[in-house]
Amino acid sequence: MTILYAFCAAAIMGAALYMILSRNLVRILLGLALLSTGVNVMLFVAGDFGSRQPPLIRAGEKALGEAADPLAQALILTAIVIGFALTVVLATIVVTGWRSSGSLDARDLDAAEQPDDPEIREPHAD
Amino acid sequence: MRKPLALVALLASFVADLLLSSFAVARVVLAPTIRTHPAIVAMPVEVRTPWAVALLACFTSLTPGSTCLHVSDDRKRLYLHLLDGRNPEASIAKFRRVYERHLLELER
Amino acid sequence: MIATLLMALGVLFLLIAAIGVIRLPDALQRMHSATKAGTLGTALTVAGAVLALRGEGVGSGALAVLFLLVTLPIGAQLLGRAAYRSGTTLKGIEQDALADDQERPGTSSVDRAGGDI
Amino acid sequence: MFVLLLVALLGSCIVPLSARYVGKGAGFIVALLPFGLAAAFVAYAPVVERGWVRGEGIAWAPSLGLDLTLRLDGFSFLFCLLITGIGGLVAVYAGGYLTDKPRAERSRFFTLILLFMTAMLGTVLADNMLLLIVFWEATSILSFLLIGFDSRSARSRRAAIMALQVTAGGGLALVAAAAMIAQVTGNWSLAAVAGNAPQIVASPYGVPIILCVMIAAFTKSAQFPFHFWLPNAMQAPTPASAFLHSATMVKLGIYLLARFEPVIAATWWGRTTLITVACVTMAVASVQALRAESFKSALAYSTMASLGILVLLVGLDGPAATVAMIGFLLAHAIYKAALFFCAGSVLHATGTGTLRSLGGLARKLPMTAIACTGASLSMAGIPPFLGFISKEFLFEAQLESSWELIPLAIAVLVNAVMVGVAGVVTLRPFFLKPVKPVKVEHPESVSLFMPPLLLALAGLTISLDPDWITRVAIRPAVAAVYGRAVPVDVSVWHGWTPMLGLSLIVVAIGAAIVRWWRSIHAFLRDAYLIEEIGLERLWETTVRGLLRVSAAVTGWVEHGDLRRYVVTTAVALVALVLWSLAVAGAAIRWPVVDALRPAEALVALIGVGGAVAAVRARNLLTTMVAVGITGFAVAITFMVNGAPDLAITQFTVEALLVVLLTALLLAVPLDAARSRRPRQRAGDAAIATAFAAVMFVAMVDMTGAGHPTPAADWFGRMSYVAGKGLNVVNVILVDFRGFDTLGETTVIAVAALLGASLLGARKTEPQPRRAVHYSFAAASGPLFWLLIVASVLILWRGHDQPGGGFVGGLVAALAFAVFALARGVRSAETRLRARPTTLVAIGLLLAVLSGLPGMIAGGPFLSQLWWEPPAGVPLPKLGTTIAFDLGVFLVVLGAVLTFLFGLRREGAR
Amino acid sequence: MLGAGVAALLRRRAGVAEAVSLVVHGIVLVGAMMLLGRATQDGPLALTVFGGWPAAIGVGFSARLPGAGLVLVSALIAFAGAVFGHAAIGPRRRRAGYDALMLALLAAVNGAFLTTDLFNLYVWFELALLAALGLVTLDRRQAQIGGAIRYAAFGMLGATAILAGIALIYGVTGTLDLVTLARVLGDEGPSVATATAAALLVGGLALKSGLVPFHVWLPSSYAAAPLPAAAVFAGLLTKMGFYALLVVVAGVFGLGATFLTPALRVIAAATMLLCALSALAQTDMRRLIGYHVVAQVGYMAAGLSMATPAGVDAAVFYMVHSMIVQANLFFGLGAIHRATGSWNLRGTGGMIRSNPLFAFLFAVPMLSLAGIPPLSGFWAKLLVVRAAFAGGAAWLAVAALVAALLTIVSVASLWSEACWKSLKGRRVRRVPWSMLAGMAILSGATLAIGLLPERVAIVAKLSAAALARMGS
Amino acid sequence: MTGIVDWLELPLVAALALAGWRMVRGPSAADRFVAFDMLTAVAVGFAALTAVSTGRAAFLDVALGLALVNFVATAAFALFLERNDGAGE
Ligand code: NA
Ligand code: NA
Repeated sequence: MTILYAFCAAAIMGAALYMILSRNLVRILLGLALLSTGVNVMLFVAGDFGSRQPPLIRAGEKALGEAADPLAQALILTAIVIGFALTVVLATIVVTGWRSSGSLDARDLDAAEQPDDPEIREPHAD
Repeated sequence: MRKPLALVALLASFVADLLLSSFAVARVVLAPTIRTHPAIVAMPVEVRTPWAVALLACFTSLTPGSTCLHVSDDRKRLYLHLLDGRNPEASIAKFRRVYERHLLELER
Repeated sequence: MIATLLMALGVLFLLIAAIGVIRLPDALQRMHSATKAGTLGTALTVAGAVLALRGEGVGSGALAVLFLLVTLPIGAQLLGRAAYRSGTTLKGIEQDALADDQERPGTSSVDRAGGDI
Repeated sequence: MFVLLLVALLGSCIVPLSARYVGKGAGFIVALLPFGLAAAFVAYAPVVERGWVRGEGIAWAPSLGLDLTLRLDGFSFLFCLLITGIGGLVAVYAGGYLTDKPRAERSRFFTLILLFMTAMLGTVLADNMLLLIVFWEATSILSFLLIGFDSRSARSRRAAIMALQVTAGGGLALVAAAAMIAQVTGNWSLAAVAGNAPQIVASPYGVPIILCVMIAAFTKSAQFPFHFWLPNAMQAPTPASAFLHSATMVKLGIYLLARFEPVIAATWWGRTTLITVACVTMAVASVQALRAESFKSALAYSTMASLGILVLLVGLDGPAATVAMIGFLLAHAIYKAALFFCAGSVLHATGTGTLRSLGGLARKLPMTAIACTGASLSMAGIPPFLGFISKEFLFEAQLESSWELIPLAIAVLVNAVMVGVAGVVTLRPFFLKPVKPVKVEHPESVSLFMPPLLLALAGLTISLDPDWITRVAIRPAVAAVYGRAVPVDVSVWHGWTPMLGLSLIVVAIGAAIVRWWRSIHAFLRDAYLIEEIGLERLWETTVRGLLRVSAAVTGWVEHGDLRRYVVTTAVALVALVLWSLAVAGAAIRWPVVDALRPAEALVALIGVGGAVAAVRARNLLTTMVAVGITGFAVAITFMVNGAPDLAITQFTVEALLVVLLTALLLAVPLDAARSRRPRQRAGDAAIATAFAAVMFVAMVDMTGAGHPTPAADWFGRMSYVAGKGLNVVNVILVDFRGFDTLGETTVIAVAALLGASLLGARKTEPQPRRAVHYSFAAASGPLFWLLIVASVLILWRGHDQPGGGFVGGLVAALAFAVFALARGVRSAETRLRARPTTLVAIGLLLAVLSGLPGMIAGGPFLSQLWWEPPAGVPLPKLGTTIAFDLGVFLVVLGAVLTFLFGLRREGAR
Repeated sequence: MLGAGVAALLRRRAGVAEAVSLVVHGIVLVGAMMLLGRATQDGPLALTVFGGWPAAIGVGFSARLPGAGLVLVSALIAFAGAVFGHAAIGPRRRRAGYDALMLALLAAVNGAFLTTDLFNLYVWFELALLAALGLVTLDRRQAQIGGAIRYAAFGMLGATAILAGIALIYGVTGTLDLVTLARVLGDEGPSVATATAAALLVGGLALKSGLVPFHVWLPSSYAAAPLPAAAVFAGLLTKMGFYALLVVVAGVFGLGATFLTPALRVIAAATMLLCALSALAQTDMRRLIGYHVVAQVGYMAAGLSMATPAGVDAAVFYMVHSMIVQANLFFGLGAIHRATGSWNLRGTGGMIRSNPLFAFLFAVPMLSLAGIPPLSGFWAKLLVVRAAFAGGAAWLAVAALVAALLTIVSVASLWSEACWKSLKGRRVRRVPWSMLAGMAILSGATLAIGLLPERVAIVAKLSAAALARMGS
Repeated sequence: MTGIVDWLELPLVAALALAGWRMVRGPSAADRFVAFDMLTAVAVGFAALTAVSTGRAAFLDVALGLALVNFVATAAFALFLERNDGAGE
């Protein structure tokens, strides 16, 4: 099972990378979401999952018996939530960009590349 | 005393319908060739309170071969999608008999 | 034993529902399969599990089933109208009482959200 | 000495302020500082005279190898006298020269000049090479600032930049040389260089060190091929030119070469290189000096030639060469500074510096004319001026050294040109008739004619009574450079020697040049080829080319195509991994193959299938759905492997992503036409495959290494005992690693802030709203409360059962999502009553504050406290973790709602 | 340590008022001074594990070097930024959450500098990414949105690489505590998993710190952010990445693990040369300095890539120098923009006549950037060059010096265009005092380091020793 | 018990695969969302089976959570299809 899961994590990350290499911003966004899923699986593989028991101490007992790796789970939980936050933020930025430029093409981010025109005075940083 | 009874009856017929509808779907699905006769029909509604209309819509959605697609804006008609629309009048009559009666009693 | 039976039945219904989702010809018909057989299958499986656990987790299980019973029909209605209005192809429809609905685009002109995508 | 430097430094900052308040006399006041320093240095004369070397060391930054070691020997002493003496005169002169300038500008000029003087003093006094570099670079920078002093003029700016490019490059060469020397000898002392010469030359760094020193010296002293900056540097105000670009700074290169002579001489090619470079420089400079149109540039080129002579003298072997070098250094500094002063006075008086249009100024500027004549006679080497003596030394050194005739011939010719230039610059402006009358706007003043006059006089007096200067300056300097005492006989009349003969030849040729200057000048000016092949143009072309290359490279690297950036990054990442794997050279460890559980395997493969489908989908909606399948499959995988918390979180996140991303998809076109060409897609697929393969191999090896879980085991043991919780994951999150969670919560809070700022500002116009499904609208109320209750339960039970603040917050957000979907965003907002961002702020504050009670109780931040009810009381145990989790709950809720409301509004536009 | 705790608490206040922000920055500054005092006196053992759990189990902050020193520097920069921002940041931006974002950014940076836990480090990187994104998009201009998309995409890519590396390391060792990791990983030779993890971490952190070829996304992001934020980006963000690189390479994997060295050297040389070259042709001042920011990271990487204590020492010194100088340079650009209304060199000029004090304050970081002695940049470059010679990589030293020459050329033309050239047809305005004060703080620091480099040099030496000790 | 449950998982996986297939194939958006609903049901079933095979009721909590959240996703899908949204009343 471990090797299979490792394969899955790698395959998901590879697929995600392929999507990120696209030029459509939404595809890139979805690719990044997929990538973070892949990494989460990788973290899961990194944890010890010899047991299918959840890391919940049974009522009346003091310590955890045989169970899955709780630390890896805690890390993944954090990573899931952070990945979610980033995905949503990126989605927001993509929408804002779409509203202001009307393009989803990654090549059109060029606006940021052009040096500003000295003749046009920008509004002051006030 | 009538209201609780109506409620129980309503739920009972609902559970029964759920079972029936599941078997009906299973039959259609597992048949060697899929043969369906879908139709969209309108069903007049007598219950007036908003929650009763909503419940009626829900129940019709869980019974065999029908799903409520739309409630008309004046809440006087339900539009149902029937998996077997060869005899729509019979289906509508059944809904009115099984559900709306109990709902009308609950409404009082 | 009863628990196992219930679970087996539930799983069977879920499988049938899934087969329906594959085999039935259009979205609205598939929905019938998913909501009805799916709800029943789920409820049976959860009930079996609660039994198998000797009542442990009955609260969660009952709540889950209740919630499914409440939400699945509503979900079906929402999806149904949405499917209809998004102009999905309806195979072999025999009667359409909603045909004068303004929201549904002609099935030939494919809406960018619906249609065959 | 250290004190003197400090005085100089402070004085440079303070004294020039006087120029803001004093008018004409400011120069005299400012000059007090250099003159005072000169007097102080003269006090050291007895020490130096006896050949003693005075060193002072103060530790500055020992870890860097930097200490304030100063060292005063004869050579340094000579430089100090020149720097302070001429510095004083420059100050006086500048006082008169800059009368027209605003006071602030004048004050700035004085500051720069005095700072420059300090830097010069530091350079020649420093023994520590780092210290020397500090001052050396300071002279470059100050020179840059002085050349560009008239910063409104584009020519000044260009000249300043060019000078800086060349000299700073040389400075870096010096840095490299010093670092290499320290590497070889472990020592930063300049004095130790001579002693370590064999060691340095023998080391692998030997050749680079010498080359770097030469580059540093040649750039500073304007030797071929780095000479071109010097003539342009004449854009500086004349006092600065006189001080920096003729009398002192440009001689630093000579200073450096002289200090390194033992090392250079230890190679077979060192001296040859010096002499070759010097000869080429002299030849180029002579031609250019005759071509020069303006007073100042003629002087500049003659300075270049003189520097060539000095380099030649360093290169020649034998004591006579050293004597000649010292003598020429002194003589040149004196007469050239005087000549620059005169050139400046002419420029100042007439506003023009072109030699051809000047004439007849002797009557209008009589004192200047006298000074110019004196200095020119010295430059031309006419007895009894000092220049004559130094020229005799030069020829003696030539004849005594072991070199062939070519350098001698060139030296004779160059000296002849110098005679010619001296004649021209004196006769033409002052004594010949002008082509058309020259108007004098500023008559000469005391501060303008006194400095050159004094210098001219000095040239005469030194040669007539050379005793003192020979004793205190020349002889010790020679001894310091040559390494042992050398008898020096400074006198005008040496008898009938071959040198005298050479001098006569030189004067004769020089006279001819003066006579036929006009035609020679015209001829050379026509030879435009000289300009064409000029290195100045080459340098500028190089710099321009560099700019073009830079623009091209930048355009090539920063093309603005996000895809290619990602390609670059991904390829680099994979390459980096492969490279380090190759270097590490470890073999893969295979894990023990465990049983394949078919159902779980299928689930996992469905996850992969979703990813593949996402790749293949052409429609954004399909892509999103496929990504969702992967998420779903992964959640189930988590669940069946004993991770209910992960599963529930992953499911919830997937559901929320659907809610939020459909809002995004509402706004954008769904059709994602292929954006890549087939070949690009193939390349991308290769990159992605390589990446996946690398990750797979690493993971296989990782699992092959086994799963030691020391920390996780500890958590399992301690969770209930110390953390009072049954759900180990939750205890880790809120307690053991609560700090992570706090950071994560802050991440979410910041995301909310960002979302509020991006989405909040735009107000949407009300749109006619179509009714949502009737039953949904009707059911939304009960559903809302159901979800709220569930979320609170999940929050509350989280410490012992799956759940917790995160999931709870997400579920609560879903409750509002139901409301927003069913009845519109506005009614959901109304129901919330508070702004989502307020929730975020309160939650964050709560989470942080929950860490405080433990701190007040004496533990570190985030120590959790528990209150357990007495036995038998049916109350739940309460801990600060609950406050913490509640904070997390509120932050998550607020953040998700911020995006939910904003994105759904945005999607609806 | 208590000071840091209080500071950490206050930092997170989502207060929007400038006054709050200023006070917090002041408190953090004082706290950071105390912290550095503790770090240098008590040795690197001052440790607080949050929650009171045993070390190596919970997540802690450790006042070890070089982190504690860098916290002081970052606090100084942030304080100067707050002072500078008095005039540069108007009420509209403050309402949009400028102060809260800056505080979050500072918290992230300091958290990264102090943490004892690898995963915690990752969390801080994500926080910094989001806060920076917030600052980039503060004005919602189209160019900013484009920059933000790029910034976010690359930030997430880098974070993913880092997280993947962390996963591998956790899988092999089962721990995340940096000191424990250093001990465990130092004992055994590199395996496929740890070598991959190291490369992924280095790649991800190189992306964060902008090393070639992972830098492509970076220079334009400086053009997008509001000015004091750009200064903080330049001063803190890339250095945060490099700090983590330092800890990972020199601390966790240890200088004995040389499998990364060849690649790092190539990366360092490419970064120095390519970015110094790229800066030459820029006319947008922010991009110009942006390229220099990246080039400077190349110098630090050059020091680190020597895999010697002297190299690490050089890298730490360079970091301290470069953080201050680059933040200050961006302040200077902001002041020039305020006075002339242009970000483009063609539209600037006349600063030396209209604002002589500014010209002086600006000259300090410029000269320091160019490595002119006796300013901090000279000592930093010298240490790198020396370490390169001593480490037997003379070619790297040559690359460093060539890049230094390119830097000098570029800085000279910047000075000439912005300060010397006269601005035709436009009046150059006065730079507000608060901007000058902000610059003065940092220029003073640069001068102090330049004239009294010994203190920083000792801190750098101790840092190298502390990193080397991590694994023993 | 566990053995039987393990066998029961297989048809469930088959159902999951079928639903996933429909989800990816479409052809219409509505089909995908129907499949998504199906997926939810299957996942709840999985949770129940896992609870049995591990003997831990905690997984029923997961089932509850799933039921709760997926309805909202379905609703969002439906509204997406109708292109009707909560902007302004
Ligand atoms: Na010699
Ligand atoms: Na000879």
